[in-house]
Amino acid sequence: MSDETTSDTPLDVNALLGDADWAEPVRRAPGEAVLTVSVESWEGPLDLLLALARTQKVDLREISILALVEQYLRFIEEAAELRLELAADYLVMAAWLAYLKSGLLLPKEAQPDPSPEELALRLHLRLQRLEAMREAGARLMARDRIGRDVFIRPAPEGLHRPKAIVWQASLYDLIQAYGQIKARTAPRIHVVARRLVMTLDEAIERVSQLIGVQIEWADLLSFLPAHADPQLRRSALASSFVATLELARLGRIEIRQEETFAPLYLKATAGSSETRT
Amino acid sequence: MTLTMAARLVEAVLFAAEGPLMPQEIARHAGLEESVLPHLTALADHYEGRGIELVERGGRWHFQTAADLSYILRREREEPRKLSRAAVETLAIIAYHEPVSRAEIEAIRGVAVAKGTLDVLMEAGWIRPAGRREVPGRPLIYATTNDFLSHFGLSSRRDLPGIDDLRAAGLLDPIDLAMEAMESQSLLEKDEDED
Amino acid sequence: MTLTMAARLVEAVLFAAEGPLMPQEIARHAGLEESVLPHLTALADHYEGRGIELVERGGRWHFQTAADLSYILRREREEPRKLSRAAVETLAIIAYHEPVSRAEIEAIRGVAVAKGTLDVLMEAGWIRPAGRREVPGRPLIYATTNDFLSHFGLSSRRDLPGIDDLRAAGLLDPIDLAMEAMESQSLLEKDEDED
Repeated sequence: MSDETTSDTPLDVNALLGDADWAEPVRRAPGEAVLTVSVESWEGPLDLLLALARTQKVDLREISILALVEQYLRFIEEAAELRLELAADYLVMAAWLAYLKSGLLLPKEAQPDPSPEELALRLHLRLQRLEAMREAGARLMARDRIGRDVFIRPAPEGLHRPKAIVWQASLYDLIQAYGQIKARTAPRIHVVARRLVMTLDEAIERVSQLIGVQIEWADLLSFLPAHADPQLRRSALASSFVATLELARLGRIEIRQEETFAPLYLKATAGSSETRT
Repeated sequence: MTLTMAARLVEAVLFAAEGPLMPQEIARHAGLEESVLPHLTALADHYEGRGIELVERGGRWHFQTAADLSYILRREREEPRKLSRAAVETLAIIAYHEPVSRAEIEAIRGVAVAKGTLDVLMEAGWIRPAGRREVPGRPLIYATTNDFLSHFGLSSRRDLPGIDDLRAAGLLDPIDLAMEAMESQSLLEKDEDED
Repeated sequence: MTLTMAARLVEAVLFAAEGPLMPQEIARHAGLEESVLPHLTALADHYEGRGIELVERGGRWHFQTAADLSYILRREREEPRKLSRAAVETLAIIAYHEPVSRAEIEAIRGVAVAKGTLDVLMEAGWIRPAGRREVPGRPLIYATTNDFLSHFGLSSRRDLPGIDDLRAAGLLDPIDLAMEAMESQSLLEKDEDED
């Protein structure tokens, strides 16, 4: 049975999508038979594999894994041709299946360990389990459900209770509240795009060190890092200016300026380099 | 008694109704063309002397508990009260961190805890004083009770989902930080009022 | 049918209750010393083929409208919560495999459990944390609730559709176990061949 379905069955994408009621609708421009289905229609490669396995139209226990591998690889190829976005896990699965296929085609004695047969069997079992749960879910949802098929009394009188006040809260309320407290009070990690800055502390350190070797008046600009990025240079200028004011307040340097907006000149006050440290 | 399909439908509609229904309404809900009155009187006879009775009041029909058995019912119709947000949060912190003092609860919540909040939880039977912390001031510490476990269907406190589980379940997402901040702000104000 | 006083009380208690009740609770509310189980089964028989039925779900009893009337009654009601495909599958996996960890759910589905999936099921009251698996990392495990049984009309998990067949086919076993079983099976056959 499985032999009939191997290799040469053309991949009928339309049938595939037709079967999958949950798939995104196939959108077609008029007069154009282009498949524009998003891979997001499938919940991961296993889901896609199961959908492909269904197109073999046999009992899942009898599908040919080799045929399935080829169907999957062809689908991925077509998707690539149609330039669909493929998530990484689909490509990882494709690589693994390609490996599996080459293993399955090897003569028995040359097969690596674990044997490709074993890997194929594992894949088979996974598909069967997923399918079983999918069917179970559908059967569960089709049962007579309270509020849809059967009804209970909407406003019963209620029974006598020993306690005067009945406080209500569900486990969900409880753990949701805890989650929100944690979300609210946890130190939030803000990832700020790295900006080149010189902090005030760094600037004070730097100006203090450089001023120690300056005997003459020197332009503030000469204290800035020479080959810095323009952004860092701006930050350094601002910080160094504030650092200068701070050092002047501490009496460690003197500042001189000819007129408004003119260059700022600084030098160490006499003896300040000794008082440092 | 074997009922006809029509009578069964009438019975089901009355049972699932939010309130007393007029015969025309019953017929419409049951999808019946015929008059439902014969079915109603037959059903009323059938329920005679049972735990439930079918009664007609001002042209509307409804099931009720047999009058002579009404002592099993709640006398005063007290509304089950929903625990306040502050109380749920406080309870959650006690459950996750027990035993904890009030100051510790406040530190975790980031908001003051009103005295009334702990009282409510104690009245509900979910928390209990569990001794004192041997630190200056010897503050009272709180823990959860067995009633707490049974009410929330837990076999032990270890059943509570951990932080990783909460994150995976999507419960740690700061859904809307601004909203949250506003909410906790108003909680703070409310708690202060309560004091 | 004429009911005894005890049966009338049981009927009235069930009728007035706000949710499904365990036999002990029914006895307590009805003020009965004796076991109420015989009354419950007698009442359930009595309601057979009526518009209302008395059912047992996970050891708790409640009245509901007869399932075969759903085609009439359902039209007027709005569909209860619509679950995503992921949520339906996750619920099925938890129900058929319980208790089960998130990693085990993911192994079956082949994709990560999206945030909000377990959340939705927990909010519906259908699943609950059920302790932790004693393996490295001590993952939280999930199980279904009594509300789940009531909602889907199941007396117990044994009533889950097809669960016996699935178990017999080994489809509820982890893959490693299935592989081992198959290996020992084939070894056995080989031994027999050699004999």
